[in-house]
Amino acid sequence: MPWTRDQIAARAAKELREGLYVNLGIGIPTLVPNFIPAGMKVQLQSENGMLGMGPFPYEGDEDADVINAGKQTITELPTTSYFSSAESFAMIRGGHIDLSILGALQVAQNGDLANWAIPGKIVKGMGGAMDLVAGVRKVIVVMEHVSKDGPKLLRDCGLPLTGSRVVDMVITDLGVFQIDKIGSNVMRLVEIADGVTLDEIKSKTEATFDIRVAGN
Amino acid sequence: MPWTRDQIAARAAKELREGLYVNLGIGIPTLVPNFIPAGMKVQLQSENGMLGMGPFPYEGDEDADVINAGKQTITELPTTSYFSSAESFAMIRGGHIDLSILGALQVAQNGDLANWAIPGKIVKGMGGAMDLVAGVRKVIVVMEHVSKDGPKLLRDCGLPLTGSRVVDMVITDLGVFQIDKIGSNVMRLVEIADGVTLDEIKSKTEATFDIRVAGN
Amino acid sequence: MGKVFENARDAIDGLVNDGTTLMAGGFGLCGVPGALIEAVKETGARNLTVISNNAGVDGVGLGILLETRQIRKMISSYVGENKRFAQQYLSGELELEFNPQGTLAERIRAGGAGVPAFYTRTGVGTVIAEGKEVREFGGEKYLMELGLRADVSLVHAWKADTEGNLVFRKAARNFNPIMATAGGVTVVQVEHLLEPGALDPDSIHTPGIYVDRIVHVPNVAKHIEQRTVRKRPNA
Amino acid sequence: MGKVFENARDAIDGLVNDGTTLMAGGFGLCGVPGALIEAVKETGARNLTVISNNAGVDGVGLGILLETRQIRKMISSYVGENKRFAQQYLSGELELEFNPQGTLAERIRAGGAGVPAFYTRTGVGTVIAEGKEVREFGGEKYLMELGLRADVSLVHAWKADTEGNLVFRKAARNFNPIMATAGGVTVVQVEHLLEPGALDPDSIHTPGIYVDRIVHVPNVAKHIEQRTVRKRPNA
Repeated sequence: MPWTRDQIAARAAKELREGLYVNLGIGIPTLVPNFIPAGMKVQLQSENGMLGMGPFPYEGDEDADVINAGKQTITELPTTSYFSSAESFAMIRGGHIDLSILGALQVAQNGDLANWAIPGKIVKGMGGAMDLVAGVRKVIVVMEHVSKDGPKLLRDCGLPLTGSRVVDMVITDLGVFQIDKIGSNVMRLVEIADGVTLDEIKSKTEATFDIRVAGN
Repeated sequence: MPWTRDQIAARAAKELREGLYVNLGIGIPTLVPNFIPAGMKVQLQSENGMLGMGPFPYEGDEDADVINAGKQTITELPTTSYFSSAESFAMIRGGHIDLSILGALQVAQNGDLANWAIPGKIVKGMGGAMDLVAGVRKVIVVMEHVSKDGPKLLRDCGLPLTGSRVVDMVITDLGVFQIDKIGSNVMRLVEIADGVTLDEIKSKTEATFDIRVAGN
Repeated sequence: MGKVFENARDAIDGLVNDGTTLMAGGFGLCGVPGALIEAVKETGARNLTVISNNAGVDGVGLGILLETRQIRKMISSYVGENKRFAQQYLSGELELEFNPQGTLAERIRAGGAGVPAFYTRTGVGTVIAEGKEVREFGGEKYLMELGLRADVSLVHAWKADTEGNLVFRKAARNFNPIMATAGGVTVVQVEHLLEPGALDPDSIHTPGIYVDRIVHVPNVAKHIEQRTVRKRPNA
Repeated sequence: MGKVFENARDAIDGLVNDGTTLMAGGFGLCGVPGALIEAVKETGARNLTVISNNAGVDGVGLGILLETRQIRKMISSYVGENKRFAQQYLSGELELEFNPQGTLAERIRAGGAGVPAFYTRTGVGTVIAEGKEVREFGGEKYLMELGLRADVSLVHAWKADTEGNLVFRKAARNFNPIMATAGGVTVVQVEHLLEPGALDPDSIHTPGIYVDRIVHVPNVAKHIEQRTVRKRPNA
């Protein structure tokens, strides 16, 4: 059975380690903090200028000056610091964020990512997405394996790119793929969701991929 | 009679205006604050990361963490702010400092300045001098008109440059010169110290200069 | 003679004309200089170029200058929340230059710091690279991006002293301090106006040298775009 | 598991070897990470490259690594106050690269910010321009300068929490915050070590993300190079 959004987020959370600094995109990535193992300390960065993001505030405690990059009201933690947008992206561009988990429209087998411009819709802008994928040390995409338009794991992205050769790992409802950004132009399937068949993945994936599933 | 060091500093102080942000070099420039007209507010920047420099501390009040760019103990003012070296030179390079008053070994008639490397002595480094002359809006040199080696106002500087076409005005013990950094390659003598003759200035100046002294 | 002005209209007076380039601080509706934007509206100046991460929402923030059609061009990273924006853009009235958010921030920081150009990995291999110099350092490709300045910067701060030293509050800092450095004239609206000496000199975010005009706006309206909350546990 | 180490020796352990490139904060003797420099001396590592605005004075700050001849190359803006430095430089033992102070600061800031190169007016037409690209922007000439990083950055801070959030004191800030961003590993000696939550999140100069190791040095020796005073008026 394909993974649910929560299961995808839980699988992404397995990539977290004690002490990592992490930036989360909107959508499925915002579910990841629910699955951080108890006792593991992970600091969340918000690119509008905050390190150490806390959960949503209690009703009535909202502070208009404490928002995340999705413009949602959030809270401080004892570890929180604030800084300017220039300092925030110096942190991102300078390779200080360990991990970015974000959604995608398309991912190509060489790590190309498209996630900012939707065909047929007015373009709203890339926000900080291009900076994040270019600057963060490891980029994990979490997404549905296919869209209503078909496969999203492709040989080449047809949509405008967010970044070229930037994705390290893709977690979909069907399984987990690793990408060698600088080496081979082939993805590697390393995990299959329970009850999903390899044939189903093959039929729903345009990208070329090796198979190296543990136990296979 | 040639101006004393105090008189040179007093003449330089006449270039100050209410609200200016000023960086002062070591030597004669450090005397300039003694001649700021009463009631005029001028903010002094120190390139090691302080805006709003106060006077030397009272004996016993020295704070090793409150020093100026000459490594001298100084004091805070109510307007003081501190910042990093990068921010300090962003301020300087970005043209936010209105005026720099500094000493020189040589000044050429096109505004070239040499003030960091002394021939025959070991080179200690340029510190922030190159950044200051390249970034500050107006640069005034205060110095003795001649050294023991001869004229200091030259057609071309023989010593290693601090900056090319950077000096706007030179105040010496004999008079005041204006320099058109981007236009003509000729200085303009605009003021003569009381009792100094034009002939004396001519004999002690290698640079070509026009004369436009008020009252002449 | 001082930097403090009576009201936002006076603080803007003489600065904004047809064709002026403005920077406006804020991220979403957080830390937006709303009173100064209102004053810009009152000038009636047209054909403005506005550099701001976002474009407000309908009727709030820069949204009010879109309503009056005073903006000819926006330089932004994300303009999602504004219907009027979409209409004017599609009709060709409004020009739009997208910058990646970090590139926009660094261009502004560079503009204020006297750096005319710098290189960044952001945008290599994307539409953002079109027409830009690509250069390799250490075997990796980078784009050259130019410093960005404006005629006038509009800034929202939390606390200021009369010298113009500024402190921002929490995530309302965002683009405000860098824009303060990159305006030919920088105008600040501030929630709390204090005498010199009231701010800790170690905790000043923007030194007064960057600030030309200050107006005290004590009861500023703060808007929330996405009110997200959790239930308070029962006591 | 945490960032806090027992003493300076432990905090440096395993980081400094022959040929390591270090950054050391400080301006003159102000804000210098003296305890960490002592620990570097104890490693006995040689052929170090040290990036620091100054080189200390004889027997203080980086002066102690010159005494032991552990430094092969300095990248600095001003090294005036050190006799041993002069001797080793003249004898050819010590290599020296002068950078204008603002260029040095911006190179370090760029190194930490992922900017491989930038342009500056500083040094155009001087010896600093030799071998560097000169390029015109808006009719003015600029030099291209490269971002600068180090294997290890040594930083002195006033206050830290155990997460590594740092606050610097007065003019002891200087190069410390930018060097904290540009080290592969950043080690901080701090006068006051606090629990998370003790620092105002609006007043943190260096977010903890930049800090890898912290050592509490409560009674740090502070030196004054030029003790200048005025007479106290009679009461």
